[in-house]
Amino acid sequence: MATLQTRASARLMMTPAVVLLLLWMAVPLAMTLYFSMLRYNLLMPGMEEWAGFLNYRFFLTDPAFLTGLLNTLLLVGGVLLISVGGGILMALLLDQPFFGQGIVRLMVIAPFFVMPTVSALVWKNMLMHPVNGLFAWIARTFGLQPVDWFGEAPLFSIVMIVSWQWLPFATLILLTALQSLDTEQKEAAEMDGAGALSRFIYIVLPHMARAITVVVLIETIFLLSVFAEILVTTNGGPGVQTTTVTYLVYVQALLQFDVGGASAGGIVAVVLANIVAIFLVRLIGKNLE
Amino acid sequence: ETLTIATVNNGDMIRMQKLAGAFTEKHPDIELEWVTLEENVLRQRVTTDIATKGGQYDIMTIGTYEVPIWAAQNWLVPLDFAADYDVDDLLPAIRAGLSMDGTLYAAPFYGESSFVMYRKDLFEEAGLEMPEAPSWDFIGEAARKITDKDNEVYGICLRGKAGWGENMAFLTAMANSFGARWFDMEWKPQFDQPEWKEALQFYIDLMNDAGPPGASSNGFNENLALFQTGKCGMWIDATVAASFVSNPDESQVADKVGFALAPDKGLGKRGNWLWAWSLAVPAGSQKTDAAKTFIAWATSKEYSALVAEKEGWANVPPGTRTSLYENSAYQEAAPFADLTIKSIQAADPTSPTVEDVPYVGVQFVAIPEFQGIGTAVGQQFSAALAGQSSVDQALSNAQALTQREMEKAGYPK
Amino acid sequence: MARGVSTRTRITFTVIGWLVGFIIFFPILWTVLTSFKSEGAAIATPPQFLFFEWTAENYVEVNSRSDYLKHFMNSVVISLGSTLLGLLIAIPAAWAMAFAPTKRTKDVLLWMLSTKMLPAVGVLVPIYLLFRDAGLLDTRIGLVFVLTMANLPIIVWMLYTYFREIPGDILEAARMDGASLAKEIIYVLTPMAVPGIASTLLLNIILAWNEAFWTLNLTAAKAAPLTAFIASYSSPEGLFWAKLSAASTLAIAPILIMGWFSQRQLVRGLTFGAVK
Amino acid sequence: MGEIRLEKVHKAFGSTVVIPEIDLEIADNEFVVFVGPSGCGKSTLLRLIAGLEDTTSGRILIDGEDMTARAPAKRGLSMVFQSYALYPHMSVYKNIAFPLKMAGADTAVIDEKVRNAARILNLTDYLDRRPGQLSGGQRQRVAIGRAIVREPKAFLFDEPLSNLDAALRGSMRLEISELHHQLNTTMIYVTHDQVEAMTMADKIVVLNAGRIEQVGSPLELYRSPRNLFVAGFIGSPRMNFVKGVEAEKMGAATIGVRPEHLQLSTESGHWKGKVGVAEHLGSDTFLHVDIDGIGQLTARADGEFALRHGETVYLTPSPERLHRFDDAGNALS
Amino acid sequence: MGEIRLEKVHKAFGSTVVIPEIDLEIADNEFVVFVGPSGCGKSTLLRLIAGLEDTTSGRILIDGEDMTARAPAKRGLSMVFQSYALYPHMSVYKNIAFPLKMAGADTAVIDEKVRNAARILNLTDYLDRRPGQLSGGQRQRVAIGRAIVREPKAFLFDEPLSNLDAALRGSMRLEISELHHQLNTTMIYVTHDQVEAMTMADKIVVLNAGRIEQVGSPLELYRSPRNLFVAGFIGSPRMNFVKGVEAEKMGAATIGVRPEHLQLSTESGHWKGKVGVAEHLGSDTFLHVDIDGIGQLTARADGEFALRHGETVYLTPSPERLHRFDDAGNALS
Ligand SMILES: Nc1ncnc2c1ncn2[C@@H]1O[C@H](COP(=O)(O)OP(=O)(O)OP(=O)(O)O)[C@@H](O)[C@H]1O
Ligand SMILES: Nc1ncnc2c1ncn2[C@@H]1O[C@H](COP(=O)(O)OP(=O)(O)OP(=O)(O)O)[C@@H](O)[C@H]1O
Ligand SMILES: [Mg+2]
Ligand SMILES: [Mg+2]
Repeated sequence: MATLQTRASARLMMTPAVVLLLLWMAVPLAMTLYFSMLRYNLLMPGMEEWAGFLNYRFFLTDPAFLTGLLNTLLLVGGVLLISVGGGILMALLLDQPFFGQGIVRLMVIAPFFVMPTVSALVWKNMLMHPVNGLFAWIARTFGLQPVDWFGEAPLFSIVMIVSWQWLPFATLILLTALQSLDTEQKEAAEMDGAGALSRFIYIVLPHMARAITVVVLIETIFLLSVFAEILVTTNGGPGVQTTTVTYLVYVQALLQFDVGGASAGGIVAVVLANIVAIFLVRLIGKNLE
Repeated sequence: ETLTIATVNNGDMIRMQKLAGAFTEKHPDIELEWVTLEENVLRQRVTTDIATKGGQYDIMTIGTYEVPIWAAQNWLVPLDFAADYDVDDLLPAIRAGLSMDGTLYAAPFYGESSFVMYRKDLFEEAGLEMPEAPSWDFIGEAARKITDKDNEVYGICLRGKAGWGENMAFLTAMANSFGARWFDMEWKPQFDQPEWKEALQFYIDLMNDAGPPGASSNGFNENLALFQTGKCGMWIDATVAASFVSNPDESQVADKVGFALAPDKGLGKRGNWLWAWSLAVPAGSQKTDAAKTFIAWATSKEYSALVAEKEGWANVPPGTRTSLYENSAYQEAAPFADLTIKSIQAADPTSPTVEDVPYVGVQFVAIPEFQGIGTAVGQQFSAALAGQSSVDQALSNAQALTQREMEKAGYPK
Repeated sequence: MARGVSTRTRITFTVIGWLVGFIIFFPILWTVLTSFKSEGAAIATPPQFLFFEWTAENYVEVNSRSDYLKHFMNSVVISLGSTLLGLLIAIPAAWAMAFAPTKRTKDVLLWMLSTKMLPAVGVLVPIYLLFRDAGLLDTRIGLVFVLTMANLPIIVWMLYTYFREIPGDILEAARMDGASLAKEIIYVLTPMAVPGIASTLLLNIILAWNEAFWTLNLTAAKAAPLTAFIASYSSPEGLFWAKLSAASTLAIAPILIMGWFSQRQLVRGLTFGAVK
Repeated sequence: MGEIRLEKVHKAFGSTVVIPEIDLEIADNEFVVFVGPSGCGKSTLLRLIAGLEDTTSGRILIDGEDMTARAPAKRGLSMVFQSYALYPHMSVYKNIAFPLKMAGADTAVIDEKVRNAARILNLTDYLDRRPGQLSGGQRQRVAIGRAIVREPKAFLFDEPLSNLDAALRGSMRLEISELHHQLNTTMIYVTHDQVEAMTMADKIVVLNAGRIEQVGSPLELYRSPRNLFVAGFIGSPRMNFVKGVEAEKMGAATIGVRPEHLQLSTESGHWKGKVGVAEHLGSDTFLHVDIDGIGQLTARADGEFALRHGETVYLTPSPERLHRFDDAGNALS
Repeated sequence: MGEIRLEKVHKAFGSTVVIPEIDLEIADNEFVVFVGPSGCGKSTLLRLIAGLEDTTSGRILIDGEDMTARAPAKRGLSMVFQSYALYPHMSVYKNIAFPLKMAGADTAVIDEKVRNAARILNLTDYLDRRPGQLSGGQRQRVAIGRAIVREPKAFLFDEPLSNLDAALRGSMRLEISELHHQLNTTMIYVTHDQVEAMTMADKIVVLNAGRIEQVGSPLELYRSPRNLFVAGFIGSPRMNFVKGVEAEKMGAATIGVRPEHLQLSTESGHWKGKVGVAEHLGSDTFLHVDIDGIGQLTARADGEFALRHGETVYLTPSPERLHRFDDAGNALS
């Protein structure tokens, strides 16, 4: 379609969004780049001096950095695994006819509307606490030793909480995808002798590939910046077991008030995020077309 | 004029917010807007704001950690009060922590130290008697004796959640009594010294033997809940907790709580800290006078009397004024008053340790880098508590990372 | 498929479905229940499920302590404002991408998404300084702007995927019928895309409502939304679970109810064109 | 092998009865076409045979065996859907191989059969493509390929050509007929296309509202429709129906005459009328003629027939080609 | 008013040339049909005229005025899209009124014109409905209504009936022809349907790969196709082509004869062959006859012609109906 005229107007119409986002990205990014080269601590004004790559050196050689990187990947990967895997199961379940389906659906999507801080607080204090928590009570009721979630499996605990928040999102998208599967295709597979499991593996799952891609992409973007949940529950500990790259940046920025360090960390995080993004796009990009 | 006041969401502050009507009545030209935030968020907010001269707040609630650092940067307006404020009535230890070169930069709203809270009934059952000034050895022994894990009674609850204001507040204060210190006079970290090892080993063994499960993520609040529900035999923590644990509305063990000074190791220092939430005026504020007026009101004897009248003596903000502790009505309402004041007096921020140190602060080191370092070290120690690493490893990691951060920050200066 | 589902299967799925739904919903339910308990009952072991003394004291307390309505209004203004502004900017952009695509359209889209990968903590100080200089700290306008920027990529992407499903020849028909570009967008595209726009609107209101970094760090008293309201209830000294639950319930209830009522709409837009 | 018998088959969705009761026999190797207006139950009937729907009552026998309660896959039938229902994420090869893979055949066997089917259907060059990269006709062939490899007792086709354009439809029609000769397997074919029904069927089943109106060979239906419905349904352009006096003259309530059985003359004839629209197709001309007292009749003339709008024309029905119907619409012999 | 002239119009998308160079004149009030195989550029040509695409070079004149760079809305043309392109959120009334509203006409005028259009198109009862509540044919009429009200210089139709079923297509065909007589406006009509092209057009333009193969009236094209392409494209079933010795005998590289112009006999004739598939339509029978040395020819017989697979048949082309083509495929006179 598109004549020269429409193409010209198209360019015009894109301009506000592109320019604003460019500004929103470029200005802080430029400032961040600049700051990252400074020895600049908010608490010591007037002492700013050029530091070259010092901040980068310290950020990258931080013993917590590699663990942080790994934890970030584990967190993102874990949540993706649980929310996508769980989302598929939930979608399959919600696709079955049963009584009160609508209400169950409402219950399942509810966590998506809860603020991250609230959900972290609720999970930590009211559910997972090894003494006063509900899980501990359940364990004890069954004569089991309550699990000290944040002591024994801290990262997993956080993955659980975050997964709980993102499961509805995955469920919703996957359910819609599932319901868009052509019935004739399912019937054809049935005629072809495929059992329920085969139909799922060969027909349903490939059909949902694109939806899964979208879930993975969107969730990754949001998960890379998760830190409120960590802050509220474990403060990155015990040790550095729940320290992620974002959390490290947070430490630089809002505990140390080391703007230089935080900026360097931010830049590193951006680079890493983009590597992940490129990797993702490579891996699954063609599903997006 | 509208004053924007940033406060922490602790009980005493919230009470002040409720009672502020009395102030605005007297000063109809001043309106108050409150920003009540959780401690960590509050600290982030006010620090960012003051450091960038954002000017969003006229009064900030800050702790003894911030005051010396900020005062040194000329970020705070010096406070001078009229005579009827009676500056000299402020507890000297607290006042010293909030002053620089003799000038007061923040007015204490309430102060606290730490001490031992224990269950008299459990001690009695075990045939133990708590001395007023126990030693660590006694505490260790008693804790193990009381522990009855099957009935969910744990001998001792201590902070384990990583954070400079969480486990490190306790551990630093405790380490002080073991003769340890953060830095020597050359700003060299001291985690490789035997005192730290002894202190940490003691803490971890004790918690493993007599602590509750999940201790590595317990902070003040978690422990409070545990103690109030009768799960702890002892709890060493802030003196303000005394009023919560002995409040029958909240606590299931209100009538069974006893108090004692923080333990020592016989080296002349007790393991208690000193903290005061204080009100200060940022230098960027346009409304300095009104702000000072408010602060004078909020930290005055008059305010104490107001609280006493409205909410009872037990709820008066503790730990700031000598006169309060000489008040018999208060002493009666608050059985822990005596030990509180003794604890506060026993702490000395300017000389916190057995050996000399170049820094100020009992349970913290008043340098800007401390929040980050303290939290990082806290993570190491909580890992050791969770059994994820050994004591030695935790200490050597702590040593290395502290060294690193200090080097990055350019110490010694 | 029309072959009958036996009643037994249906009942089995009913049981499983409700069980799973209940488990997932439980934390929220528990929060709501707790908000009606006294502080003591809130931490009691064994936990008290329904048979406790119901009390509204926590709500009274929360309301006497902080002005819920003010925070609520701020949340509404900020989330609605940023979403509407976002739509205003995004609709033309999405139109251009969907109906006059070039080779670079996909790259532009991915680039837009990548702006969301900049960790907010890392750029807090630059933004704070810029806001201070522009006098935007603690203003609703400032937050509206920030959240618009933060969510714009998502809005553009959603609208783009939605617009792509609209047959281009309807727009061409409008062009033949003499509509100018503006009229084409106002009279034809927008009304046709109403379901998509509505779901975009909903999702972004939710995202903006729950955004807890910028809203917390760029506000003080005047523009603080519900995220800041919550921050005054998490972990103070003393028992706080019931009060926290009450505050949490108040903070999530509006968005939860809105989400529930509009879930069908929401689902349609959420798919980001993932469902063909 | 592939004899199918329906005995008193009845189907209702909830309270709507779609098929009141049907008895039908389909012999082995027969090519049976179901026709009928939209919504008359053609697809439903096919799906009942396939096992994709349960019968409400009645029995379905395949080769004498009662299959009523058997799962679709176990009935030994293959189905080709209107939408083709290809698996979009699999290559042509995998699509065709799918039923074999499900049956657990081993790779060598699969490969042989797939290649054989591809050869028959001229798909060998496209085996690596995805369905999305194929044209409509090719997709159709893949769907058939998938049906062939199972060597079913019978094929079921549900309007398989309706998504194709006219030209392609023509050639696919021939291909399927060809295939029927080659494979010698029972085929049941649903369509609403006249030409398909007439040219492909051994036997046509005309359905109306779930009821069988008539069963017979195409020419049987064309020549001796049992009632008005069948008469109007079979043949294109439609049979002309005349009621009233003219019909009564011939002792019928309605008489019917097909356009191709009206003789045209400019001079004399049975009915006199005026030419309305004349559609010139080159090969034929269709004249819509208005006749006083009767209405509009359509007549077929050859391509060179040169009459223009408004001119007078005489029409004469061939008497032996006239169809007479009684009040109830049934044919009078 | 409504004379359209294309002068050396050339269109390329990037490097793919879709229309090499076209000159075409369309007279006022003419009904012109574009036909051609899929992808030959019919739609593109129409869109160029409409202004929905830019020409790469060349000029488009409407009533003598150069409109090449004019915006679509300013050309005074109306277009009816294959998908109808109705505004789904507007009622029928508003859909039809939309162009007038865009032109800023006042309400009374709009109302009158809309009601008038609705009357002409039998839509009066549906004015309050949304397009989604209409049948295919009604939607089609709304699309035409929207085109009418602007009183354009010419109508452009892009396969407007291809989404309708056969029966409806037949009646809409008549309606559009009717409309043309009523409005007396130039119409350009794209289709790939033989019957539509033959019955509706004043003039057919046969396109092939963006080039005009022949322009002429339907019967002209049927009778004297200029080349092989046109000969094969116009007429259904397709013209039979014979090459080789038989053609050379008649002094041509290829000869063509239409199925309806082959005389059949069981006794004697020009070519002797064996009946392959016989398609019985009732009214006609199409015989596919295999002839040694020539290949398969299709012949049309009447419905009663009773020959079966494998029987011998003789075919004789009518000499005056024979088409002869040279090596390049052009017709020899
Ligand atoms: N699952 C169902 N539930 C209720 N009614 C149904 C269902 N499936 C089909 N029907 C109804 O049964 C009748 C027959 O439908 P069917 O699909 O068999 O018709 P058809 O002859 O195939 O029509 P078409 O030519 O349009 O495909 C229709 O009236 C339809 O509405
Ligand atoms: N925007 C475009 N970019 C590139 N090529 C295009 C574009 N639009 C059309 N084409 C190409 O131009 C050629 C002619 O397309 P057009 O749509 O005009 O064909 P058509 O004759 O209308 O075919 P059909 O009968 O299938 O509608 C096709 O080969 C098509 O692939
Ligand atoms: Mg059907
Ligand atoms: Mg086209």
